[in-house]
Amino acid sequence: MKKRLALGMGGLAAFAMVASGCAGGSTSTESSAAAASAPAASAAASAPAEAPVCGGSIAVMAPLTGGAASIGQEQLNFAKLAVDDFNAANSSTYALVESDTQLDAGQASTQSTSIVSDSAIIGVVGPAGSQEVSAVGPAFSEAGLGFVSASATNPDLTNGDNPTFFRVVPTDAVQGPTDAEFIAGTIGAKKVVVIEEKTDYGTGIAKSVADALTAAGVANEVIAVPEDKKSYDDVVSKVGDDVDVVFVTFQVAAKSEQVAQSLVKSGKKAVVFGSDGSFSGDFKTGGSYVSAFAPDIKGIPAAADVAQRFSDAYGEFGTFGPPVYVATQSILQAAQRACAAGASDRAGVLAELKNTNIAGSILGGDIAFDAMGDVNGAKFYIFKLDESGAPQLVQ
Amino acid sequence: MEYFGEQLVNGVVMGGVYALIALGYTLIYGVLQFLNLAHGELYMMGAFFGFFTMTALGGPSASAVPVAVMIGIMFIVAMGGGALLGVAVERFAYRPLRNSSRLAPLISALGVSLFLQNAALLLFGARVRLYDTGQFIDLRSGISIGRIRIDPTEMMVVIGALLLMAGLWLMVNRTRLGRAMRAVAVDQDAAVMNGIDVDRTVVWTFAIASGLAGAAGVMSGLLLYPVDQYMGVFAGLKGFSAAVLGGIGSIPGAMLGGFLLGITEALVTGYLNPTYADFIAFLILILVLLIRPRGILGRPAIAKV
Amino acid sequence: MSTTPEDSRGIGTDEWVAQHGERAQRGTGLYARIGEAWMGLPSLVRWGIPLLLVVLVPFAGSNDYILRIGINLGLFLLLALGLNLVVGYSGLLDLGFIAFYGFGAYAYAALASEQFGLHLPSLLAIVIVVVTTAAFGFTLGLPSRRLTGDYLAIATLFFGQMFVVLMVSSDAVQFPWMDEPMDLTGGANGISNVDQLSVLGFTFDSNLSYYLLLIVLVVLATVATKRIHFSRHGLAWRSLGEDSLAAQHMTIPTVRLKLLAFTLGAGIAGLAGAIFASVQQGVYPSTFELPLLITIYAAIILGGLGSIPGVLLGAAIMTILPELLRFPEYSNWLFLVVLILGTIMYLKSWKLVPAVFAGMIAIGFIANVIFLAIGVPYLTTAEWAKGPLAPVLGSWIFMPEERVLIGNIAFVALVVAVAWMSLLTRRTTIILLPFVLWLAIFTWEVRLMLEPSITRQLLVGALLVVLMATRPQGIFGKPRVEVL
Amino acid sequence: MMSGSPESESNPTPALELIDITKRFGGLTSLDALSLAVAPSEILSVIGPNGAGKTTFFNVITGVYTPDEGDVLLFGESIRGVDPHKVARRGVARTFQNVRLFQNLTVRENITAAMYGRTNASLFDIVFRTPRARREERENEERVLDALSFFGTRLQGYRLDQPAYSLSYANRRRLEVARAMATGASVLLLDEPAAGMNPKETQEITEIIGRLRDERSYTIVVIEHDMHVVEGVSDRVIALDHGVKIAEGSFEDVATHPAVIEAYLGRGSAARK
Repeated sequence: MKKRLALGMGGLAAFAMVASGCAGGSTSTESSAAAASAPAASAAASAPAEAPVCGGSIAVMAPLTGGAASIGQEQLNFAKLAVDDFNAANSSTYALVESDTQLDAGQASTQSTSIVSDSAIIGVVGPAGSQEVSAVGPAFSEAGLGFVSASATNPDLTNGDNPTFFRVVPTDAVQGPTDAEFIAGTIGAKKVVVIEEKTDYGTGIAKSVADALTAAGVANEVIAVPEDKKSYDDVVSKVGDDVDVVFVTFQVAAKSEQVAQSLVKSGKKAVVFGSDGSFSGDFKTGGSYVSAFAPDIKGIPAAADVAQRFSDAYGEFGTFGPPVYVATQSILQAAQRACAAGASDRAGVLAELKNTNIAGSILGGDIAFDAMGDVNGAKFYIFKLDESGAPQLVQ
Repeated sequence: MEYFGEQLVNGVVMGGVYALIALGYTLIYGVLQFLNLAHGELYMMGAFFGFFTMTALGGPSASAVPVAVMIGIMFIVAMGGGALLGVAVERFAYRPLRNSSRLAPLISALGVSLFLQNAALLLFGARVRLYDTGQFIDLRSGISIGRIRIDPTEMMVVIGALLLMAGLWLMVNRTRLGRAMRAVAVDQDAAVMNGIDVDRTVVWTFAIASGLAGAAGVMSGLLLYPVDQYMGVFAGLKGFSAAVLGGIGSIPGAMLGGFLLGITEALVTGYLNPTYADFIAFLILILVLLIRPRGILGRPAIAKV
Repeated sequence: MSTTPEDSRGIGTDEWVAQHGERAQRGTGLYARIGEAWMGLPSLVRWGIPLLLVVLVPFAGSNDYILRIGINLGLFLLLALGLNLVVGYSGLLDLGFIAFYGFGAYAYAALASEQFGLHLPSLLAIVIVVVTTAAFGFTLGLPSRRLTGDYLAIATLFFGQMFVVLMVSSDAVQFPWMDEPMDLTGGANGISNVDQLSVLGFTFDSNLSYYLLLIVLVVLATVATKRIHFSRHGLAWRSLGEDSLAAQHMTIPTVRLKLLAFTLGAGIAGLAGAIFASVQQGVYPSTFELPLLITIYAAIILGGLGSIPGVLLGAAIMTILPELLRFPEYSNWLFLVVLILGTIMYLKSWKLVPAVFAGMIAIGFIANVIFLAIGVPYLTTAEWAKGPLAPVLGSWIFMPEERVLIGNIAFVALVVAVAWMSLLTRRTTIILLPFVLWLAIFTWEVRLMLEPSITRQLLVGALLVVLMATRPQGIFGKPRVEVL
Repeated sequence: MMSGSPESESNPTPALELIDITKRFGGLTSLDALSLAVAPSEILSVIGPNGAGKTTFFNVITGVYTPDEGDVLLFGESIRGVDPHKVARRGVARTFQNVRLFQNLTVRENITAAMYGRTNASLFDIVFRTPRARREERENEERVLDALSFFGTRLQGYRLDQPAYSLSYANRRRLEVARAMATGASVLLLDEPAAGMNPKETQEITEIIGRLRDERSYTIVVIEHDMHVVEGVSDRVIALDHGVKIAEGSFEDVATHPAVIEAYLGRGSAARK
């Protein structure tokens, strides 16, 4: 009896091992979803001359679950697409490693040590939030690991504290004045209400817009709302009849739509002006404005193909995804150049990241970083939504 | 004064949604003395069920059936789906724990929440969905008194919440099932001895409470538009607060608590600062609990020495 | 005085009944025998072996990640031990506990960063933090004089929520005596560049130093808790948790002890918070929200409320498991092992086990043939499977081209099947088992593998439910009786 | 071995004295101007039909309720409105009608917990195991065994480390008495100590109550429905009805008092008429 027991146990353990081994194998071929194929990476790192195929792991730090999952999943999918495209074009073997932070700096900080400890990882896309960037900064700079965020816009992040940090999107210091100037000039608003969502994204942009409006002599009032607020009717009731523009700083475009609908419903004349977080198909009330750090990517020839393939594979997307495609590209290209130069370790990739030059990116222009890690020639575009909700470039 | 009226209406409407969620908490607590912390997730699921029903019927703009029928079907599907899910959760996560310590079902409920949120994420994708009520209901119609406007969805929420509460009250106080529920609430063992099938009663309690959560999900979708996987967390907290404020276990209490909470929030938002709305709402709750430890309409506990 | 109690003892039925619980607990089989052998060791050895292993971790080929998990675990253990005083002993359901952790972290950050330009010496800062957090805990404990049970839980939960709201929104507080609004907490951006601990000239600037510091603190806290457990205070706390009215009549000042529990628990949480702020060199409001509270409660309840080894084990599970599940290769393992072990434990028969698994394997091949026959488009083995078993695996698991859609259907079917199975008799369940097992593995490969992050959360959720259902008293918890 | 009636003893200060105690709940008067005195080492039994106010009487003494009027004196000092734990420290311990043990604590722990008021080790002493803490620990251990020795071997040996919920009903009642003794009190209030016991156990608890007075000089107030117990232990009996003392005296006097018979049976027979 005991013998049978032992045999049975042994057999099952063997089955479990084999099955999980195979299953494990099955993931690593999925270049997108899968874990890094570490041996390949280290082989590429140690002997680039014999191994013409370049590869390595790139970590994606994003809120893949939790309240901001809609942002994180979109970002992850764009990163997957970028890696697939790049591998197909260069017959390389780059792979993604998912790192779910739930937009929590504490988790991001722990995950940064995990990423640093995985020597196969040569670059990081993300993290998404500004406070997360502050939290992971020390670990990544100590490890000399380059990280490129596609959505952290707090201007303070590129003050020199985080020497390995780059971002492909302009900061709040660019967006705020651009939007304020348009509101004051082109729209000619006399009175503005700024709805500041209490997140690191919303707080930064609201402050920068409010300051710029004040400087331009436009009367403005900031109303701060918590991130988990569900109904905006009570906030809209606070908006006076003489207010021309309601500037909103939500991360989720649907909330801007809520505010816009509520304004329409209560018959107020104010129009909604959304910051770049609102640039998505969900925000579609005609007559509203929205700013974005890129011309609508569906209208850019270089991007139309990417946008189409993304939609086919993953459905609709908003504003936080496309920059991740570019951020991932910047790391991939840096890694590829480093690999060609025979230095495809972290230091090599970091050095090459500084030389990033993506001509004709899907965001419309060329992407290159300045000495502090900010994107060069950052510029904001402003759209007006037509009656069908489609954005029309107005500046 | 008009501004006050406007904010009052905002508060009452949001209060209706809270009240509906609170009813579910209160019903389950009343019968089982147990906080079903996964209730918010059933509300979220209800909102999704309603959304997908709407899409299946041709979407917000090109519905295959008249709008009223479409909304009716949405409610039926969401309530039915919510009820089934609630029953499954009870069977699976709570029934094995019915006689164990009070903390065990709490953790189980948190496990259920986590599972349902992420199942929704897996199945429906992460994208926020919009009900787009404006496409099929003219939000500018409805009643207006001076500057105060009440649009059709707002009327529907408040009237619907009141009707459901009245129905629930009648059910608990006037039907056989209601009697069974009250018996189980007082003493499960004694209920068994009097020929009441406790399991069946509990299943019905969960079905009804979860059906209400489903209805609340559709209502909040129609009223607020966006629907996502995590909407249940905060809504659940609010509904639960409302139930406690009114006196958990009391049906009119849940209603009163919901409206009070909604009005408090709207008034704090309107006259002070929206960021402090939750802070002040919670402060009021704690004060109410300190003065009336069982909520406004809750019966005081009988301490037997 | 003719009948002494000894004489009236009667037959030993009373004794038999009384021993029943002990016998039932003792259990049989390999697991129980190992347990007994372990408990037979001297306590110094029992506690010493794990401690030695833990101390050796950093010197045995470890890395910063493992150390960081160790640090998180250490902080968690401190929190769990603190919370155990309040919930496990005194039975006070304090759902605002995380606020103390957050308060400690923010207080330390305020005292040792550029936020207010203060850079107090670490020891001084920590003393201030612990004392103020303890005072805060005392204040929060005051309602416990009036509120009990669920109502206390609710009131404290609201306190916890208020704390987060306050931290997020206090970045522009207008004091009447100041011209400009003042930034107290950094708002949503939190406070970064917090000073690291520095005691007697030694600066804690590496994960290793914090790891060792936390080992020391956790050992101290564990020893203290163990001593308190059987002491007059421990007993008084535990009796008021059992029946606070009876405790009062037994000379126990319940109000004072409740407040003491709140105060001490908060002080410990404050200390943990300060260390956390220093490890992370920053504090951010999003850390102190509901998920952390849930995890801590799951830890102390999972292990067994009021049991010290239980608290330690529960915290370890809740810290390490979710991290392990981040790696697809580990979660793969875990999934299969749990599935197989679970099946074996359910079947409890060595005849049925091979039959069920053989059935499962057969169903896979049959399903494959059926899918092929009805012409569902599929991915070739080369596209997804690797390793020596790839050809076999490829014909056992059908990988449809529409992985997401078919995987979603399989997921729903799996959940429905498991729920439905729980309603059936054992016999029917066993007949259905091979099919459900195959469906589980199919769903895993086809759909869940695509979304490791979501799968991780799904598994944690499912695991909490399953663990509570199979062992409601927790892993090391003794069966308890509750008086309502 | 009955001791003399309290009046014959020359102790001027009663152990426990109630002066005109009135306690109302809303419109209901639970105790109505109740006065009584218990001499040291006396056993007083309180009888009366359900709802007569017996348990309220205990609750007023132990500080659960503050009386609306009147005063409670313990050895001449007022304990009116004093918190229950302080009353217990000053020497009044009780048992409960529906046994309220610390169910998940062991027998030993149940008793040790009740010694909280007699010990002084601070948390500091405990955590650092100072000599004081060790000494107290040893003393506690002795006291536990001492209190339990009163009940023979029933609660000793392996039972010491069993949780209270696993004990038989009679043993739980015994443990509750032992726990009350462990507080160091000199006055014990026993609320239906024989409820739910079989005749043999009832006999035994009757003897134990007698021994508590004789061997340890406890002053004891017993609420009891079982007339065998009342007859067996009481030095004096009082009967309550609707919060009013309707009879007082020896067991025979009270048992045959017309008002008492009416309180127990009268209304019943009147209703039958």
